[in-house]
Amino acid sequence: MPDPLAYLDATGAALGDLPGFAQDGEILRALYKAMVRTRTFDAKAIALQRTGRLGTYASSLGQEAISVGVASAMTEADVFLPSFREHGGQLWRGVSLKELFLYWGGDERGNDFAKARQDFPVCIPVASQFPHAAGVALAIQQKGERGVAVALGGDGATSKGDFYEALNVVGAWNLPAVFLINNNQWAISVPRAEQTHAKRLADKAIGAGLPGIQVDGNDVIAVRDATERALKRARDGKGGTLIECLSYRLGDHTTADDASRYRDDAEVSPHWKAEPLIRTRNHLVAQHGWSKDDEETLLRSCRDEVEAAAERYLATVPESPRAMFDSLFASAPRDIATLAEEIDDG
Amino acid sequence: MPDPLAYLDATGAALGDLPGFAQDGEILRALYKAMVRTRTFDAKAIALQRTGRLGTYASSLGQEAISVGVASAMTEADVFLPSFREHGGQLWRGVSLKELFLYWGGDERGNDFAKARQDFPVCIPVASQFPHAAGVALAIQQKGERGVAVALGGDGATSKGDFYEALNVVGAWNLPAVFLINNNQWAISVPRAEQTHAKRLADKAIGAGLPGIQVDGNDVIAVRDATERALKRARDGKGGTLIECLSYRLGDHTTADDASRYRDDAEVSPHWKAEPLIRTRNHLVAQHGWSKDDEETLLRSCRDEVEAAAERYLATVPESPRAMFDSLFASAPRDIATLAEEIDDG
Amino acid sequence: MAERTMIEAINMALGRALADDPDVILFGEDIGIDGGVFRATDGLIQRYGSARVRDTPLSETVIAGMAVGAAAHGLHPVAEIQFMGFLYSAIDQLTNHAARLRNRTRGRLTCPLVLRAPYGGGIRAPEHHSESMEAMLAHIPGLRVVIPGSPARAYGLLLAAIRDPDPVVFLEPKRLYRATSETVEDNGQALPIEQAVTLRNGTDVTLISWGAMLTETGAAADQLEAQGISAEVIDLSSLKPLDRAKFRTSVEKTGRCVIVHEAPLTAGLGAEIAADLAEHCLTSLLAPIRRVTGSDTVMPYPRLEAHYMPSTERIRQAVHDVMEYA
Amino acid sequence: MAERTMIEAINMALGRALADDPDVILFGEDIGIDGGVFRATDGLIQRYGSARVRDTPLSETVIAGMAVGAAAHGLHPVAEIQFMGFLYSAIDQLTNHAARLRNRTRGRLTCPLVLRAPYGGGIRAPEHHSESMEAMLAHIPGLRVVIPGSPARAYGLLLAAIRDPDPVVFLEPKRLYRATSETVEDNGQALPIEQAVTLRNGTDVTLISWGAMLTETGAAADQLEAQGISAEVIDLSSLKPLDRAKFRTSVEKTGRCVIVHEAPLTAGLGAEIAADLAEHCLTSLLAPIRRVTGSDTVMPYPRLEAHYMPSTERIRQAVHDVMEYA
Ligand SMILES: Cc1ncc(C[n+]2csc(CCOP(=O)(O)OP(=O)(O)O)c2C)c(N)n1
Ligand SMILES: Cc1ncc(C[n+]2csc(CCOP(=O)(O)OP(=O)(O)O)c2C)c(N)n1
Ligand SMILES: [Mg+2]
Ligand SMILES: [Mg+2]
Repeated sequence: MPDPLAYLDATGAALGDLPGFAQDGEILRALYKAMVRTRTFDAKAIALQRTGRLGTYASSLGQEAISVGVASAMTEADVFLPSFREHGGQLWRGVSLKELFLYWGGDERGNDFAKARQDFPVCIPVASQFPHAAGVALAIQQKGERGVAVALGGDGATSKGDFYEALNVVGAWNLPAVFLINNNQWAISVPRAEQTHAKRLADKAIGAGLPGIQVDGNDVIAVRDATERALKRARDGKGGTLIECLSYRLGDHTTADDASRYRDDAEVSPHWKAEPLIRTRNHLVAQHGWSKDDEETLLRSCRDEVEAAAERYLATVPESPRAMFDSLFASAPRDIATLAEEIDDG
Repeated sequence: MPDPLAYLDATGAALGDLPGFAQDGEILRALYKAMVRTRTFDAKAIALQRTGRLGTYASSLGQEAISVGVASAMTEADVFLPSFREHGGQLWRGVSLKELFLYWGGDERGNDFAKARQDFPVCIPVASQFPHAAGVALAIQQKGERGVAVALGGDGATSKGDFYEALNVVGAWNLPAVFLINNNQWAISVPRAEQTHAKRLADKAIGAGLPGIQVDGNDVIAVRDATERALKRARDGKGGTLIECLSYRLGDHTTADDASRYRDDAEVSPHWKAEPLIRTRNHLVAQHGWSKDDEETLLRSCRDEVEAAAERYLATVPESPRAMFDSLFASAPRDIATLAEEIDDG
Repeated sequence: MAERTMIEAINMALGRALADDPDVILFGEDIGIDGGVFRATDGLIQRYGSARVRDTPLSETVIAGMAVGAAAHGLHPVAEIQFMGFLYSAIDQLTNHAARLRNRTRGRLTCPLVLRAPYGGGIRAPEHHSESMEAMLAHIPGLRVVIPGSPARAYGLLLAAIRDPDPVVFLEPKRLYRATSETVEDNGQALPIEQAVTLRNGTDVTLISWGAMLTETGAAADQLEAQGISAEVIDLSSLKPLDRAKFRTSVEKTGRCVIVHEAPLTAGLGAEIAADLAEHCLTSLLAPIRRVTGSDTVMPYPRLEAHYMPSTERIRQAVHDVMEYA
Repeated sequence: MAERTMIEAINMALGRALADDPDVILFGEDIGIDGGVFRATDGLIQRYGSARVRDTPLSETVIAGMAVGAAAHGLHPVAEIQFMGFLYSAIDQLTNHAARLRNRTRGRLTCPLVLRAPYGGGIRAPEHHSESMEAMLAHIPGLRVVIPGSPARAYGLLLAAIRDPDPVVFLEPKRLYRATSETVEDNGQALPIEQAVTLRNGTDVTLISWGAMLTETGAAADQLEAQGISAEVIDLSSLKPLDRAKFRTSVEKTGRCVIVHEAPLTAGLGAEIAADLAEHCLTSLLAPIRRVTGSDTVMPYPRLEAHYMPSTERIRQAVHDVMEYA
């Protein structure tokens, strides 16, 4: 198998035998649809932010294959602990478009998922989700559940103590956890090469005694395949895995960022040829009769669905101020209660 | 060269050609004396603690070769950042026996070294000295000095985020720093195997893109040789190194610990055969005519020196209570000053 | 019924929690075969196994962060930080996650964890082993901070903390671990977690303290009584949330208040109590509110430690000052 | 002379420090070519090079710890934490090392570092980007904590912080970064680091605040003046150590005090000020000391953020309460 693990080249041509699931047109179409749906959401979110109707937003443009590939390999028993850039995975897991809009629109109700109730919300403090994943894995191990804790962070996250400490305890306690890195080559303005002198981010696993695997993060088949293997390994009691997914951040860091300050378009443009949607579409066209119609229908349905969700988001009435106290504790301490009343009185 | 790097076996027989310095009887005698001096201090410190005249103390019994080997490879331009178990290195660097007694006796003046004024005091919060070493190395690099920052911590320290973050920035910024691990196989009651699933602690360097070397930490020649190479590498602008020194904690964790609660004598006793002094002495006897007389003279002079230092320590009058404010800031803020007076008034 | 020291009471409560609730799990450094450096977990790994009583790697950040994840996924982790001086690396996980997981998910995910740590000085420990930074934690919205003042309260409050559906930092005054013992029944009964406790009733002055300083505070109250001054002594017990009603009522009665804590004065928790009284009980105040606290400096090494700590004498003097105030 | 916003003034002070002192070095996340996410370091890497203006890996613990080591070995590091919500991982290095290195070595090694961080809410930022936990830091013995209230004070106080021989945490009220501008001369003059500043003189009530809340506090003072109430407004500026003399004198004059801060009420720094006044100025108090603060809850996401923040209206109301008190 090629290293980094890859099944499709940038044009969508197979580099060799595909894993079983990838020979199934249904599954491939589902993966492609999920990535298109993610990108449609992404574009709408940016549009809403630009017009002052959404908060600061982190685009996943060009990295859709990672979290879609990861989530598509997971089962209901597993728990997803994403960073702030993995909308595709959240959507696949059942988080609704409206919930995502609410979260990025600055409404805590966006984290009260109707589905995927065990999944963690977006994690803003970089790398702090990895210790949580170790804890979830500990609970799973302790309760004898079938699940695996799956945490996803960025290349910058691999510099943070939280990441190493969590990886180390996953190894030391043989916990059912899979850590994945979305290596999009940038941590805001800091390029991968300046983040660490490690040859591969996957090598950070060695210090924890865990396998570290590198995959082409723009190849949704490779990401899903690697994740499936790692999940099986964890379920079989063989412990954790670190998977580095190589991709590229095509957009700004967030809507508050201006990447032109620190990188040239010249660096960016070639990566447009390697982004994950093209190769998947080409492969569907070549191998599974994906037609112009199919494509247009898909785009239209994603657009309609996203527009409708955005409308519902924009129509939601903000919570009452009291809400900022209601969920602070299971039952409000006297102390808090009185303060809450003071707020009410203006 | 053998891996882990070693020059003498447990009996003191050479495993092959010795490095240049180790063929010089003067140098070997100096290293041996430093280890004996350290062990003599160690015994006295424990005796003082047992009789209530010293605070909690961390013995370096059996690990003298590590910090003596490391310090003996260092120059004045280098900076030593030890944990709490590296008395031998501090003594070699010029910290006085009385200063060490004062520190462990609970008197801050023990950190106001008359010599080695750039060296850091003992670091109690595990692994927190590694970021300091990165900072010292940064200052050295920035000022174009010749020195290297040399930090020494335990096997347990390799589980702490501070260690990884510091190692990573040393790699990323190509800083002149050498990190060493005294792997004495125990972190209080936690054995090395439970601390991490990593094959070798030295492998933790890979995730930072640095060389990681394993040496026999009971072989003072090997420790010094490996440190010299790493220091040269750093001075030549080639960056940092991680060195894992394999040894064994023959004593309790500290005088507050009772190791019999968590490990059997059966495990400990074989390690007495491998401890560093025997092999060095044997080698001196065999190769450099070290006599019974030499040995007795050495023991006596160490004992006398340590006893005299202990007397001077016991004779020191504690500082005035005001001292707890005098060095808090360069110049006491009004706020503190008033509070200090209140203290005086009782 | 046997007399128990505080450390024995804590050990008993931990054992009881493990016995009662299969979801309770203990982890921390050296809490297993070693039984904890203060023996809080002595014998528990033998009784409940190494799956439920676990030695962690030396990683305070992951101890706290793992507790968050485990709590959110259905366990009731009781994690130990070996000394408060090493708890700082856990503050990020406590503040950014433990304290707000319920709130930010609007109740979907919760965080029923307990983080135990011995705190405070007075045992001639090495540097970094004598911290009392409880005020930093008491400022964090969404946390509970509890400090027991006696073996019996340690038993009941620790059980309450473990059963509480939200994160609790349980700080143990290590100077009291073996200082005294009292009858503690292993009856599985938790104490109310939000209540301050009136240790003795008085009419002239209210003394408010917590943890190990209750010793000097109580001693001062004894001496004052002998001198005809009747001091009411309150053990704050819950540092967050505060039982404001309890100490307001007391000061409204006595008109005088002296607050005693080991932590440094500036921005210590005594300030919150004094500020609360200055706002809500001003008219009842017959004298300025005095704070007798640790000095505004780094806890000194053992040789000077005693001069840092508030003494019975300083407490008594402060009471005399407020009594003589006019 | 050009008008400068606070962020421009900070940028100017950093440039000046780099120009004046070869030992000054800047590091942090995205402070180089990006110029910092708020542009505090805009243009500095171009002027002073990538050796003195460095992007760090994403490691707050090492940012703080490296600053300690560099400071001890002769540099004057000015490190940036990108947002206060990510400063918690630096607290261990700040408390256990930066704040005590001089003290524990009896002056042999010192720690002249500055840790800069934007803090506070009101800019509709994502969660964890709007913290005001200054009280946690103000409780740490051995630290200085400074918060500038205007562009000119930002310039002068930042220079003072950088030249100070001890560690200073310099918290920047990000809501003020571009809110106003004033004439700031790049004259290299530092301002006294331990002094509170009286922004306006008044006779009826003392309003004490700092950072961004000075905006609402000042607005309230204007409205009150129109209503015939004369408010003295003090910008605390130095949160540790405190300029106690300044606010005691003021309250002795006015007899009334309202403290305003964005941080949660409980154990906020307002408590220390109120406690100090309750002890030292009790007889001068004509009314209870009121604190108008952020709510004792987690800073809400943007949609509710405005309800968390103290409003001009709440401040004005509090002043009316204390004025009408009898
Ligand atoms: C602990 C912490 N420090 C700083 C930040 C500010 N910040 C947000 S995202 C980011 C860069 C993250 O880079 P990476 O981990 O590669 O993830 P990416 O944004 O590229 O997906 C930074 C510095 C943060 N959120 N958390
Ligand atoms: C951050 C931190 N956590 C916990 C402790 C308490 N403690 C002191 S030494 C020690 C074990 C250290 O083991 P290791 O790093 O192997 O060093 P050794 O004692 O074996 O030399 C622990 C847990 C500490 N000092 N610092
Ligand atoms: Mg990235
Ligand atoms: Mg060890």
